[in-house]
Amino acid sequence: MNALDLLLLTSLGTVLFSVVFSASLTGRMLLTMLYAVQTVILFQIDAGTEMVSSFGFEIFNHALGLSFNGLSWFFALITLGSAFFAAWYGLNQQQKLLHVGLSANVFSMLVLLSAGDFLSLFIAWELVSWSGVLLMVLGKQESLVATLKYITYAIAGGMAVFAGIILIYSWTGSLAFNAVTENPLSLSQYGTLAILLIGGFSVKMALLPFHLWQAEAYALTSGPASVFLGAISARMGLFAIVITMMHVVDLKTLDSIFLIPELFTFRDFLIWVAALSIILPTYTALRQNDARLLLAWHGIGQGGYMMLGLLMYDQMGSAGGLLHVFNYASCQAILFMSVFSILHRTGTTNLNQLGGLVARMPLSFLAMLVGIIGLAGLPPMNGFVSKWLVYRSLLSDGMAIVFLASVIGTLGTILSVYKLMHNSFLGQLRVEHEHVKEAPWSMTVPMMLLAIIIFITGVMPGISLELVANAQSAIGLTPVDYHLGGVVSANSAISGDLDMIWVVLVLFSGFGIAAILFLSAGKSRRVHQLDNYAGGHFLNANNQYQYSDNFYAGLMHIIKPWYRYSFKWFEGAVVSFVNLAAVFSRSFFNQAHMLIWMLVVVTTVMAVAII
Amino acid sequence: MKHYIILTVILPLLVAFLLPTIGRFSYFLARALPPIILIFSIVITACVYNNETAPFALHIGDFVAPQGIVFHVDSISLLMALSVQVFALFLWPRRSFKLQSEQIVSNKRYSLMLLLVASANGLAFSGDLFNLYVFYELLAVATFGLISFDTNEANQARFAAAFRYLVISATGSVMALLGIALVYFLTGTLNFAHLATQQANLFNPIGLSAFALLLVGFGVKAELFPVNSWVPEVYSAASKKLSGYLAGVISKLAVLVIIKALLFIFPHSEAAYLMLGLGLAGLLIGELSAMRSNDFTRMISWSSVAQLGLVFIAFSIPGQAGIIAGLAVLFHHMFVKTALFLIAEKWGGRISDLHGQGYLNLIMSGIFIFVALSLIGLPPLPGFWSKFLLLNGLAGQEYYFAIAIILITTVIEVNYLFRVANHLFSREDKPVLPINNHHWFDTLTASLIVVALIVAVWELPTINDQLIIMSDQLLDIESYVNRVLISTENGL
Amino acid sequence: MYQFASFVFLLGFLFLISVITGFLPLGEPPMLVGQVIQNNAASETGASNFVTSVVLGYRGIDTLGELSILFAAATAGSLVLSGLKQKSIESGDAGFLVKSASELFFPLLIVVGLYIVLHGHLTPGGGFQGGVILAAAFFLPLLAKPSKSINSLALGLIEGLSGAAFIIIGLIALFNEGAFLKPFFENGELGSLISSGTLPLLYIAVGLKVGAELASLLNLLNQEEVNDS
Amino acid sequence: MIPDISSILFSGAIGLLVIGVGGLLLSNNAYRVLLALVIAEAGANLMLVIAGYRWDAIAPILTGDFTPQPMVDPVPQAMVLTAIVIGVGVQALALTLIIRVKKAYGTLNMVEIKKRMEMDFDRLSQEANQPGKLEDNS
Repeated sequence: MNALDLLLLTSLGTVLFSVVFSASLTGRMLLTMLYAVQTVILFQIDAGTEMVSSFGFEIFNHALGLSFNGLSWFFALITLGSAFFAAWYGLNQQQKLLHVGLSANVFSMLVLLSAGDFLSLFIAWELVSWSGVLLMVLGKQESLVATLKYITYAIAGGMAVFAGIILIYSWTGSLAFNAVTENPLSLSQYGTLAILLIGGFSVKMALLPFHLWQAEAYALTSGPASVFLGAISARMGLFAIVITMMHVVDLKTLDSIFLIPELFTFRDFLIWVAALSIILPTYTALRQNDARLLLAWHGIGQGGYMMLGLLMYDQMGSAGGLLHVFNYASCQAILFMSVFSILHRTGTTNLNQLGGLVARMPLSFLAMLVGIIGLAGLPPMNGFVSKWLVYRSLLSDGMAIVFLASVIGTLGTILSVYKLMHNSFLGQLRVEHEHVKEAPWSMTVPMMLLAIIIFITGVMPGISLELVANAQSAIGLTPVDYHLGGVVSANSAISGDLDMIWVVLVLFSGFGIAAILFLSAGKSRRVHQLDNYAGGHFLNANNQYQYSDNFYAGLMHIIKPWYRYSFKWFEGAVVSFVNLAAVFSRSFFNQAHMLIWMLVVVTTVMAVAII
Repeated sequence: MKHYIILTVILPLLVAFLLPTIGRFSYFLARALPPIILIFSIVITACVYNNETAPFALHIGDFVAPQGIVFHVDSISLLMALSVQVFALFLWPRRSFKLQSEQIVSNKRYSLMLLLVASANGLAFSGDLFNLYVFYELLAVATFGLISFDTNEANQARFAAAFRYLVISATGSVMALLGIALVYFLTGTLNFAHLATQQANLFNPIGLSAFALLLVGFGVKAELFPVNSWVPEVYSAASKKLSGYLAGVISKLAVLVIIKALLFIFPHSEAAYLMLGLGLAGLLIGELSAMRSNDFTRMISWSSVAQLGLVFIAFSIPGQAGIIAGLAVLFHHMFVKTALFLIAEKWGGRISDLHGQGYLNLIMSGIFIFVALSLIGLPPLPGFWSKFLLLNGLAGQEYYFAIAIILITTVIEVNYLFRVANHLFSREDKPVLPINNHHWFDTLTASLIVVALIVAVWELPTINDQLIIMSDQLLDIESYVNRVLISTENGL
Repeated sequence: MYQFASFVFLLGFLFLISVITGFLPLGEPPMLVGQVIQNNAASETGASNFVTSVVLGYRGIDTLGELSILFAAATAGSLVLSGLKQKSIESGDAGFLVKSASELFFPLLIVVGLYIVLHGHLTPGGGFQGGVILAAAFFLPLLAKPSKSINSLALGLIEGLSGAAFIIIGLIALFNEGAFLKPFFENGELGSLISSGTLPLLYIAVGLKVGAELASLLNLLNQEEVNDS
Repeated sequence: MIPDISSILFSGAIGLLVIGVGGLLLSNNAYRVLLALVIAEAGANLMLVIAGYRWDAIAPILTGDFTPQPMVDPVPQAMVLTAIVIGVGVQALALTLIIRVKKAYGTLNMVEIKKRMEMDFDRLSQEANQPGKLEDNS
């Protein structure tokens, strides 16, 4: 019975506990504490070494085992942290399924993270996919529709993974993680496995052709569920891709599989997929008018950065990619919390029907401010560090075009989070929201805690970089050279050290000067929020001067020709094709005479036999 | 003890013959007798199963093997017979009638059910091609009669469905008879063990043609691809429990007949390819049709077509891997499909009518979701392991095309099964239809199936061992031949 | 299109099955089982008609299955037709010729039928053939007088009891001799009426069963025909 | 040219079979379908019985002084006996079903029957879950 066993058992116990006790407030409080307890147990596991669980069973001559290393540890910490904050945030939620689903998700994710061979990886993968359903169905009818779409996509991905694992087994005769490394395969076999496994896992990650399901599925459900799903759920795909790259096809192999001879390798393809996954969903997010959907579309775009960083597979890039998982999870969680506290108080997240809530919900505003700075990747929040690492790696690898693409993506992020901020908290307050109160403590306290975490890990990224370095060494990379304030570039040819403490000091001295200037001018006067005038006219509260409909009209006009719903079209084409095939197969059962087919089979077999 | 296994075939026949007469004197006795007989047969089968004497050959009338008819009793046939009887007991028609004319009719139904059970047992045990044909026809005739029973006079479709089924089935029988004639032409025998010794005579175009004829002939009940167009009609028209019994259990016995034909008459790759192709076609056509279905019963009927396609694909894999995978898929489907049809007992109509039912009837919708998950193959439920064995076997033969089709159709399956779940837990603001709850016994049966599936997860190693034993027995043709042909000459 | 395809496949079927039959060894069957039966049947079953020894001895369980099929068909048929309302009968009797012929032939058919049943183990014929003739004997009066109908209760009784008799003879063999349907009693002298053990008894059961089943099937259809008019 | 016995026997069997199957495929009337089935079954039975045919052999019945002579194979004859009776049972049942179908739909046209049956299924499917449904028949 080591710490890993204890962790898994506690997690399973949490599931049982949630099934029985989540109806009462005390039960939900204890449940939140249980996630904290799991986190404490997690810290008993040494992230630097591999820990093998004593659980394991044998089935059809395959020994299934569970083990934990630095990478699992890193992801497990984010999972448990997200679950802790989500559960706290959801203390007032009566829906039992939410709490059961949350604990079931955590448990299945922990099993996935500790998978010790391909079969247990797949089993846990499917469990994660299906337990995700529990969290997605908590909204209105639309969430059910989104979930059906999700599960179709997820199972399609899962089946691709299944095929890949079956192929590994039939080619190598083993399901252990070292099966492929010990029995090298041919290049075409590597290519097949790469398509099946990376393709299958990237469905969860919502990389480009498979991204259409994610926004609705994550956003339209209940708040705490969205927080958890948005923060970590999709990243399980990233974890599995890392496992694939570690045990099946490493980047060197991917780089030797040419899709266009001598020009374009599989790795280039994946890099471009990641780059496009940054741009397209981000600009789709820009078009959303529902705050929840806007955030969820961002989640897809941010996944591109992580993928991009990992595909660099160097010290800095992979550190950036992994660190972004952590940073993004915290930012997305706080943003969803803020948006759902607006929903909790006003009953809507439609950006066209909000505005001016800053004075009514200042803590939520603060949380969102911290979140969007982090999400946009600006100092002093933690998002900056990871994006900086990814950029740094792209530049030092000489990938200028991809770098440009990711900068365009960041630009889109800044624009859209500004839209989010402006249309919800800034601008004119609507009359119906005049008496809105701040969200309850159970919601604001976790938001504030997360804001502190985002700021601290932004100023002192060394804290999170330590975890990243452990993860890196677990997957066989040289760990990033870090210190409390940032990183030291290993490659001294390009100077590129980062010390966030200095950056923040410079930044805050700038803020300080600005504040001095502002206060010394002393001309501000406090007025009531509904006391507005524009263009010399007094406005009463029923006149809207704030434009939030058709935000960024000019920009939209420019990018519209580039965005022709081509993926939606593709999805529709696949569905139509399947429907057409279904109509054909139905026509077989609609025949008045059915016997000819019997004769066809018999005759054909006889003919073949005689020939 | 050995010889008493034949009572599982004979006693239901005896009671079936006498039941209409008994029923005229005592309706109570007519209702009570069949379950008693079933329990008695279950006890006999279980005793033989436990006695470790299996496998053995039972020479009926003590006539020496190739001349007389042989019942070959091994683990697989005992298990099949056991499931036939147990499922019959649980799915037994239980409605009692007040009017005497209705009672007479319902007695006839009990009698037909007993004939169905007896013929299914015969199919499980018999080791003679023509004897199988006879039992198969008995099964068919009993089925036609059972389909035509319905107290709901509005359901006129049942006669048309039964007639169309009869035409397909009888044509199939003609084909099977032709196949038997060809086999007899070539070998002069119909005993499987004897045929196995004559395989050199059968390995030619005529042998393959005979196999194809037998395949389409016996494939009708096994829902094989080109002869399965009766499936949605009959299952929609018949009572849902009967449909569950036909789809879940009876179809498996026809599969067993085909497997015997494959192993003893034409164990060559051509036959396996034929089964693979037809199985794939059935899988595709079933899943695709189910996807567009608006009716719950029809949806699960098409899903059963697809699952039987999967069974054929599995058995087409040569060697032990194929037999193990096939048996796993077969037994899994037996449980799952029966549970689904039990659910359809009350929810058999339009799927859109089910909206919101899940909140009213949490147990049944929970059972539905669990069973659907197992059917799809969510690990670690048994459905996953059966699929795992199947895909492993296919990968071993490099049938990558088949793997791709199986996985793609799984996605379709998820889509339509969870469309139902979405309707069950729909949050639309429509009034929920006041559908009656399922009868407590149906709920109990479905719950028992769920329990059995869960226990199967714990007992996977045991099941795996049993599957290996069964496949060993099935594949060990040499000792089969010895048991059937030689042992009696020495022993008696 | 459909008809064209049907023709093409029919022609193909015709051609291919002709080719296949061309390979078949007609007239020289392998006689693996048949020869053994010819050598042993007389001593093992005591019947001089080998077809009978196969039908009731070697393949007795086939015959039981077949009886069950007839029973099932009759039962299923009555189930199918059970929902129909019984109308009053309007059609009149048949003409003079049919009526008097039926009266004339009824005893003759009974005698012939019984003879064929009883001599099943010695001559061509047996329970099936005799049973059909018996059924025809009972059906003739129906042809003559469609308004009449056979007593279905008695038919059901004969159906049930004769089928049960077959099984019970088999069961007695199971409990006494250790194998179901194993012939017991002495084989007797080959070729005499009282010989070949239980086979004649079985054949009587089969004859009654077949006769009763066919009669009840015809009865069923007859009632229907009357109702239909 | 006088055709030999084998081609006569075979063409009889094959002819019946093909005529029967052709009727099954092409006739649109339920009763004719049944008749075609009878014909096809006769063809298959004939095929089975000539599987035991033997040149210059007698029927498998010991007569006279019971001296062994070449006899035809008795097994196919016994099987055909069984198969014929089975066929009779199935055909009788089919007739009763045809009567009921005719009563229900007023037609014996296979296409029409299929169409009416599908309409019935749609109706049943709609009624199945509606309130006031008849008691189930299980």
